[in-house]
Amino acid sequence: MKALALAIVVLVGGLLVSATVDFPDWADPNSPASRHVSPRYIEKTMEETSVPNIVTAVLADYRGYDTMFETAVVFTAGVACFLLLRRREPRPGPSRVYRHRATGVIVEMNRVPDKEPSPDVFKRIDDDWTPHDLIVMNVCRLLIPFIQLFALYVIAHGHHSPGGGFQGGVILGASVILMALSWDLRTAMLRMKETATGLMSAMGVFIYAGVGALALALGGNFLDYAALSPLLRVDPVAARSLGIFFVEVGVGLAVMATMVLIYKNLASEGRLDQGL
Amino acid sequence: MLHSITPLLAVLASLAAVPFIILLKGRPNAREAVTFIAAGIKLILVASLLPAVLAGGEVEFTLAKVLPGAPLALRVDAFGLLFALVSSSLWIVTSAYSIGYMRGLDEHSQTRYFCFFAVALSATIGVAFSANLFTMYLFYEMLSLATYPLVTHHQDAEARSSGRKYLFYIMGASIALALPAMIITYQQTGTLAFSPTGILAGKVSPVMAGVLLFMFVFGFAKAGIIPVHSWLPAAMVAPTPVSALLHAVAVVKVGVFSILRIITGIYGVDLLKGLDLGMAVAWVAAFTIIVASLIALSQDGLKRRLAFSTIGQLSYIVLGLALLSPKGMTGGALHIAMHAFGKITLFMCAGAIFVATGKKNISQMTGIGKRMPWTMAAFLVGSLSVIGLPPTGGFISKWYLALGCLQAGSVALLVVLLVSSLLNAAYFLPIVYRAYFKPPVEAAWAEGRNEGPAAAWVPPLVTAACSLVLFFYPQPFLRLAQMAVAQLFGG
Amino acid sequence: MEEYIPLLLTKYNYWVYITLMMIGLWAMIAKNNLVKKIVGMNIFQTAIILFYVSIGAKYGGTIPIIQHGPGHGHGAAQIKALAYINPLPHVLMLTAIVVSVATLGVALALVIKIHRRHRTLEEDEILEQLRES
Amino acid sequence: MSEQYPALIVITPLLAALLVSAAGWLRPRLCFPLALAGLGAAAAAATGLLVQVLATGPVTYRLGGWEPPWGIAYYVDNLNAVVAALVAWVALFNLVASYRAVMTDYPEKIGPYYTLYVLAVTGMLGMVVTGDAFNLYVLLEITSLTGYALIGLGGGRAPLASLNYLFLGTIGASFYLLGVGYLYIVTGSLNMADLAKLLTPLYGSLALLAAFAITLVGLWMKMAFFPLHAWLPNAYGFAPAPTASLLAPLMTKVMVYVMIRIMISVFTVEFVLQEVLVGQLVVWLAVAAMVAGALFALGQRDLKRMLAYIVVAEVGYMVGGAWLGNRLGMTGAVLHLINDAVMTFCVFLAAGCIYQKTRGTSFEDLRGLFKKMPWTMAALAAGAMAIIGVPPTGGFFSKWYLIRGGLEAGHWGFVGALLFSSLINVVLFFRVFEIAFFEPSGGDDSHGGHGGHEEHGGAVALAEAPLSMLLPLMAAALGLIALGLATGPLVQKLILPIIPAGLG
Repeated sequence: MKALALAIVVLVGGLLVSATVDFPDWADPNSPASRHVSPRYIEKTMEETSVPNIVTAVLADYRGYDTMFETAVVFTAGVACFLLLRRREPRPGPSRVYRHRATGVIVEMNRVPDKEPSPDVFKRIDDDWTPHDLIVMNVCRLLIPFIQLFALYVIAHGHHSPGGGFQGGVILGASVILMALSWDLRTAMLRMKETATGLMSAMGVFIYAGVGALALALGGNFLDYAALSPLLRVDPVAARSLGIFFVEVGVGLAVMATMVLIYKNLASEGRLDQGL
Repeated sequence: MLHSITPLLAVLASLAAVPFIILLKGRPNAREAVTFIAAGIKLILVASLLPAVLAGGEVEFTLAKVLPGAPLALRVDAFGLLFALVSSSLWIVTSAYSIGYMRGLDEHSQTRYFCFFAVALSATIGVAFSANLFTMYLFYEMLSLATYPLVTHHQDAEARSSGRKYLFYIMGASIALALPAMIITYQQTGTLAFSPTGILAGKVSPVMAGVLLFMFVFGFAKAGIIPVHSWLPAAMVAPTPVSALLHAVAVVKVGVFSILRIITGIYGVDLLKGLDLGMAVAWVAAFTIIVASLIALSQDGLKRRLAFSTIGQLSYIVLGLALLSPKGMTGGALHIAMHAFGKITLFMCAGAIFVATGKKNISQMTGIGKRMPWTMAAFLVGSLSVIGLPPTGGFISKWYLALGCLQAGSVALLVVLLVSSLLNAAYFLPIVYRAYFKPPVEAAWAEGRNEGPAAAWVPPLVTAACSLVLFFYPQPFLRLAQMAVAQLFGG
Repeated sequence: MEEYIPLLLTKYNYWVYITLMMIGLWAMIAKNNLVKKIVGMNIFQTAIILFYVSIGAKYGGTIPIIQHGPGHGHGAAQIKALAYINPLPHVLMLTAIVVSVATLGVALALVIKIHRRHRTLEEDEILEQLRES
Repeated sequence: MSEQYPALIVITPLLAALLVSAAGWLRPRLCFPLALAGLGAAAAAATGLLVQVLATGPVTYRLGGWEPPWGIAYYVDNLNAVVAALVAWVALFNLVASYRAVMTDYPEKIGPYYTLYVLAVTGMLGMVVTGDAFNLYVLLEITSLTGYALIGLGGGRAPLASLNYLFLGTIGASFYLLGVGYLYIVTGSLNMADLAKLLTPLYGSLALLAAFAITLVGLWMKMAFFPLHAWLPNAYGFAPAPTASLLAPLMTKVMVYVMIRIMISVFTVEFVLQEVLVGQLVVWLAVAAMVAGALFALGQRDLKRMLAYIVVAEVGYMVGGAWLGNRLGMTGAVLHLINDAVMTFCVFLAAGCIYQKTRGTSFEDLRGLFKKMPWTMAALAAGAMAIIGVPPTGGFFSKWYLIRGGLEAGHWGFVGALLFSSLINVVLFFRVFEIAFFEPSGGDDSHGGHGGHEEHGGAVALAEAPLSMLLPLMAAALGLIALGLATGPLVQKLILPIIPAGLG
C-alpha cells in the first residue's frame, strides 16, 4: 500500500508540478484570471447591485445559483447525518434518574417510561459525562447572547464588511453548540428542538430558492432579484441588494440549523439523549 | 413491389396469441383453441400472399427505420413464402399433435410451452419474411431465445446441460461470428438489404469475402454444419413436438434459410462463382452429410438418430445452394419443404411411440408394427421421403439436387449424394423392418392394435400423406422454388 | 540551475499547494486509520482551496470591498479593477469550503456507523473481521 | 413558461426536496406524494425542454439574468436535453418503485430518505443542464453527498463501502475542481462556451494538458472507469435496493455525459484528437474495463454485485466509444449512454423486486423464481437481452454503433472486447436464469429437497413483487424495446446533430 501510495503521489505531484511552468507568477496583476471576467465584478458591482462587498455580491447574485446549491450541500449534509445516524430506540440501561426541578427530589424509574416527564419539571440526571462546572456554565450562558447578536450582525452587515450568511450562520450554530458543550445536550435540545432544527435547515434553503422562484414568478429569470422590484417598491438595483440580503438570511438559517443538527447526531451517535 | 401489412400480421398472428394463452391458463381447451385459431389465421395470412408472389411480385412492409440502409422491414419473395408456407402449415398439424403428446404424458407447465411455441413460430415466419440481414438476425435471435424454455422444458439436470449446450452453440456462434460478419458487411456496403445480385460484389477483397462467408455459415449455427452441430442431438431432450416442429422444421430450417439468404441475397451467385467459394461451402456441407449419416447409423435412441439424420439432411440443402447451379438451388430450396414433411412425420412417430409405450430406443421397438401399424406406416413413408425414394416428395428434391450436381459439373458431389442416400436407407429401413417383421420383444404388443391417443398418431399420418401427395403434385413449392431461382439467374 | 531560482520564487504558491495536496493524498491512501484518512482528505481539499485563493492575489490589490462607502452607483467610474484583488476565487472557495465541511460531516457519520459495527477504525482490523465472517 | 423549462428542471425538485424534508418532520405520509410531484414536474419540464430544443435548437438560460461568462448560464442542446429527460424519467419511475421498499425497510426515515433521493436527482439534472464548469462541481458534490448517505444507509458492509466511495469520490471531485482551477488560471473564465473560445490559442501548453488530464482522471474516478472502479461494486452491491436502482443507472451515465461534454464543448475534438496523444491508450483502458468487468462479474455469487461489475464493463463501452475518435464511436457512446441507463435501471430494479420478496439477492435466493415471480424474471430477462445486445432491444443498436466505430478506427481490440463481453454476459445471465429456472425454491419443504421430476407439477405459490414495483419495471422493460425501435430517429434527429464536425 505504501509503495502504491508513493507511486501515485509522485506521479500526480509530477504532473501538477510540470504544469505550473505555464502558470502566471504569484499575484501577477496581468494574469488571465485578473483580466478576464473578474474586473467587471469589481468595477460594476456598486453600479449593478449597490453592494460594496464584492465577494457578497458575486456570491449571492452573479453566481447566486452556485451559492443556492452550496446551501443545499450544507442542508444535504445535515439530512445525511440524520439519515445515517439517528436512532429512535433508547439506550439500553437499567434505570432512569430524574430530579424534580422545584423540590430537588430525586426519582428513579426502573422501566423506560412510555412518555418522558416534562423536561421543564423533571431534569434527567443519569448522564455519565463530566460534572458540571459552575464557572464554565455561567460564563458561557452569559456569552451566548452576545455571540448570537454578533452572528446576526455578521449576517446583516455582509453587504459592507467581510461576513454574510455562511459566516453568521456558523457563529449562530456555534453558540448553540457551545451551549451543548458547556451544559449538556439535553439542555441545548430544550432550547432548540430536533424538529425545529430540521425544519429550520429546510426553511433556510427554501427561503433562498423561494426568493429565486418568486423572481421567476414575477417574470424574471430564476434568481433575478431585479424582478422583485415591483413587489418591494424599489428600483431594480436596490431590489438586487435586498434580494441578496434575503438569501443571506436564508443561508444563515440553514447553516445554523444544519450545524446544530450535525453536531447533535455526531456527538450522541444519533440517540440525541446524551453525549458530549 | 407491393406494400401491405399482411406480412407483419402473419408474423404477429402467433405472437398475439400469447396473452390469450396466458389468460386462459386455467382452461386448457380454450387455451388450445387459441393456438389453433392463431395457427389457422397465420396459415390463411401466409397463403393470401401466394397469388401476389406467384404472379412474380413481392410484398413489402417497413416497420421502423432503425438503421440507415437496414430498416426493420419485411419482404415476401418466393424463397420466403416457400419457407413460411411449410412452417405455418405444419404448425397446425403440430399443434394437434402437441395436445395429444402433452396431455398424453400429463406434462407440466403446458401454458408456458404453448406460449413459447407461438413465439417461436412468429420468429420463424419473421426470418422467412425478412427483407434484410438485420431483420433476419433479429428474428433469428428471438427464435434462439424462445426455443430455450422449450428445449429445457423438463427442468431437470439433463435439460439443464442440454440447454447450456444449446445456448453455447447458438448464441455463442451468432454473437461471435454472425454479428461481427454482419457489421463488417454493413461497414463495407452501407446496406444489409437482400438483393438478387448480392450487395458485397466489388466491396470486399476476396480473402475478406471468404472469411465473412464462413463466419456466416458457422455463425448461423442452427443450420447444424459440423462442427457447430452438436447442439441438435442435445436439444432432443425437449418434448417431441418441439423436436418435430422446431428441430426438424422451424429452427434448423431457419439456420439453413439464413445461409440461403447469405448466399443469394448478400453474396449473389456471381460473386461466389467468381471467387470459387460455392464449392468450398459445398464440400463443407458434403463432409457434414457423410459424417452425420455415419454417426446416425450408430445411434440407438430414435430421436438422436433422427437428429443426426437432420444434420445430414440440412447439409443437403446447403449443398444444393452452394452448387450455384439453377437446378441445384431449386433442389435445395425444395428440400426445405420436402424434408420438413418427411422429418416431422418421423419425429411425430417417435413421439407417438413414446406416448403409447414409453420406449425411446430403437432396440426396444422390435415388433412394434403389430401394436402400432398405422404409426409405423407413417414412419415408413417418412423414411422413404428422407431417403429420397419415390413415391414421396423427398424424391423430387433429391432429383433436382442430383441434376444440380451434374449442372455444376461436379460428379464427386453426386457420388456423395448417392452414398449418403444409401446410408440414409441403412439407418432408416432396418427400423421399419424390425418393427414389422421381427417378433415383438414385449408380449403385450402382440395382443393387437393400440396406438395411444388419436391426437398423437393421426398427425403423422397426415404429414405422411402430404409427403405422398407432394410427389405427384409438388406445387406450390416447386413453382416457388423455380421462380426464386429464376430471379437469381436473371429471369 | 540558476534559471530555476526565479521559477521557485515567483511561483512558490503552487509549490506549497502541491506539497500540501500530496501530503493529503498520501494520508488518504497509505494511512490505516479511517479518521486519519479523513484528516488526509481535509488536507487534500484545503490544498486546493489554497491554490484557488492564491490565484486571486494581485500586487497592490486590497480586499474586494469597495471603499467609497455605500451608494447607488455614484462614483462607480473611479473604481479600478487593479485596486482590488480578484473576488471570484474567494467566492468559489467559499463554496468549496462548505462542500468540504459537508463531506467531513457525512464521512464522520459513516465512520461512527462503521465503528458501531466493527468496534474499530483500523482498516486492516475491519478487513480482518470481514474475512472471518 | 416554456422559456423557463431549464430553470424548472432543477428548481421543482429542489423545492420539492425541501418540502419533503419539512413533511418528514411534520407529516411523513406526505413525503412520497411531494417527492412524486416534484420529480413529476421535473420530468415534465425536461420533456418540454427536449421538445423545445429539438424544435428550435440549443437553449441558453441565464440564471439571475446575468449574461455569461459573468453569471452562470445553462446551455442545453440535444445531448443534455435528452440526458436530462432520461434522468428525470428514470428517477421518477424508480421513485414509484421505491415506495414499498422504503416503507418496509426504513419506515422511520421516509422523510430524510426521500429528501436525499430528490436532492440527488436535482444534482444530476443540474449537472446535465449546466453550462458552467464550476457550477457543475457544486452539483456533482450534491449528488455525491446524497449518494454516500443513501448508500451508507444499507446494512452490513454498506457504511464501509460508502466511506470508500466517499474517499475516492472526493479525490475524483477534487481533481475535477483542480482541473477547473487550472483552466481558470490560464483563461480567467468558468463558462464552458467561453472557455472553449479562450482555450483555442492555448493548445499545446502543458498547463492545458495537465488540466485536461486531471479533469478526466477525476471524472473517471466518479464514473468508476477501470482501473479506478474499486469503489463501485461494493457501493452498489451493498446499497439499499432503491438506492442502487437510482444511482447505478444514472450516476455513471451522468458522469459519462460530463466527460463527453468536457471533451466536445470545453476542449474540442481537435484538441482531444491532436493534442492528447493517449487516445489509443484510453481505448485500451476501456478494453481492459470491459474484459475485467466481465471476468470479475463471473466471480460473483450475488446478483446485485454481478450487476455492479457489469456496470464497470458498460462504462468501458461508453468511454471507449467516445475515445475512438470517429463519429460512429461517439454516436455509439451517446446512444449507449441512453440505452444503458434504461437497461441498468431495468436489471437493478428487477434485483430490487427480488430483494423485496426474498430479502436477499445471492444466487441461492434466486431459486425457483421463474415460478414465483414470473413477471419480474421476464423483465430481468428483457434487461439481460439488452445488456447482451439482442435485437430489438436498444442495447443491440448501441453495440452496433460501437462495433462499427471500432472497425472504422481499426481498433480490433475494442471490437473483440465488445464481443467478448457480450458472450460473457450471455454466460452471466443464463447462469442466473438456470438457477431461477431449474432449481426448486429452497423454502418450500413440501416440494423442494427431493429432486427429480415430481416437484415441477406441484404448484408453487405466485409471490410477485407489489404492483408499484412491477409497473415501473415493466415500463423499463418495454422502454428498452421502444428505445431499440426508435434508434433511427434517435440517431438521426438527436445524436448526429451534436457530434462535432471535427470527428472523422
